[in-house]
Amino acid sequence: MRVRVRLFARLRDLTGASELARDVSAPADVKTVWRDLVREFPALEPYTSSISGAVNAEYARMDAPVSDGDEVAFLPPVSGGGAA
Amino acid sequence: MRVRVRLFARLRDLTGASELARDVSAPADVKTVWRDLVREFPALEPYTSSISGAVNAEYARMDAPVSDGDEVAFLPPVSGGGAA
Amino acid sequence: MPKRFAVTEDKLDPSAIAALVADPGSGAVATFVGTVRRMNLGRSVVRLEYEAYAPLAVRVFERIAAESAERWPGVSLAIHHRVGTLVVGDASVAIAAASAHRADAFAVCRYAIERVKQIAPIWKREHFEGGEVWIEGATADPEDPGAKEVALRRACA
Amino acid sequence: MPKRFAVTEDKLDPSAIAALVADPGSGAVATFVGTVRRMNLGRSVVRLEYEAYAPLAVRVFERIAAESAERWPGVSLAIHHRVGTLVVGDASVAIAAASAHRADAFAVCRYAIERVKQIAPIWKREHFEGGEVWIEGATADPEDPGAKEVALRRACA
Repeated sequence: MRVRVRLFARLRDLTGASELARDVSAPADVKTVWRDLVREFPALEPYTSSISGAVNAEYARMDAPVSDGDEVAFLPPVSGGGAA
Repeated sequence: MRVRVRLFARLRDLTGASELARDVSAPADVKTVWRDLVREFPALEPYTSSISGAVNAEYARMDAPVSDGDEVAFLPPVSGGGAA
Repeated sequence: MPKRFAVTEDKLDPSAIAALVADPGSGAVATFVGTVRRMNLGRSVVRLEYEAYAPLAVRVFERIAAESAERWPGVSLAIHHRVGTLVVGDASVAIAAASAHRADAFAVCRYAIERVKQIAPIWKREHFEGGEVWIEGATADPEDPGAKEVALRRACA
Repeated sequence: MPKRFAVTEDKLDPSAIAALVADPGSGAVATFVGTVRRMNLGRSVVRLEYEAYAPLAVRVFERIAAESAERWPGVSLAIHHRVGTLVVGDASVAIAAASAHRADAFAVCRYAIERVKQIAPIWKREHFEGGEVWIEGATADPEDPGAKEVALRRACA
């Protein structure tokens, strides 16, 4: 099956892509997609313990199932809301 | 000596005056001015325990001295700042 | 340039008041606006008449800023209070506090509105459906440590 | 009529955001504006680039409103976050909370900014004199009870 991967902030910089289409073997969960990605981009490895995941623009646990056509997003630690 | 008395809110309604010029015998303090006023307007009496005083637009204790030409203000309990 | 502490008959402009305190060193601006509410203690409010002893009120606002600066150094504060006839939805008071950090901006803004209610020489007469009444809150005593304590507690200090 | 929860490239207008929440039943509106500060951790900030996962960010803002409504019923909330290039003094986030009573308006406003910082999928890249860096705060986990507890405590709840 095929998923759309979204990457933000430093994850985007490290991979050079904000969006990727990738094949993953079913059954897959968010963790599966991340592991495939780390294999492709080893520089992402240090983020394994600090990323959040989202499926179809909703937060999702790393063990949440992923289906064909899903948008799977990986979010580094957040820093919105102002300077102070 | 002569002082200018300022009255606000319900005190003004009860006396019908926002400003009065009154003679007080020296030496006088804020309390003296208030007592004279209560003698003239007995309806003010219930406020004796709840008013604040000011001399020349600065808060003053009831035993603060009053001099000729001073502006002596009496303030009922306050209610500024919005509804909530 | 309007003053940071004012009593005015004009409509309040919270953005303009916030602009009085914000500067390149501040990362946080907390603002409070008190407005005339339709219902008060079960009464249907038609309008409020606000009255102030204006020169003392402005000094009290300056005093509140000095008290805040002592507890929260570096926070800048503006307080504007409107007087005259206000209808439902009109702003009676607008307060802005700016700080490098949000905790201080919130604390000073909250402390200021509490102190305004405690010690500013301002009164409102409520005209409601069926009557009118002067609202009287607390006896104003700027030196009362108990009142100051209450304001600090409400500011979460 | 703008939406109560938004991510936008446009300049934020705190007054317009406050107007989204105020109604005749509210007597208190608390507003928070976060702005770009000149100095951060000793660095001289030139500009910030804000980036968001916008559809999720809007849902997170709605979630924060739902959390607030559970704890403080009847308070209405608006959250707007700007993205793109911001310079010193620009507002990055504006939050308004309206309530019948000021305590709830302050609490919800503070709770909301704390939660935005914890769980909104938004990032800033700081361009300072001499370099640039992605700022990374906490791992976003909306279900983390510890983070929620911190936000409630900071809201003085």
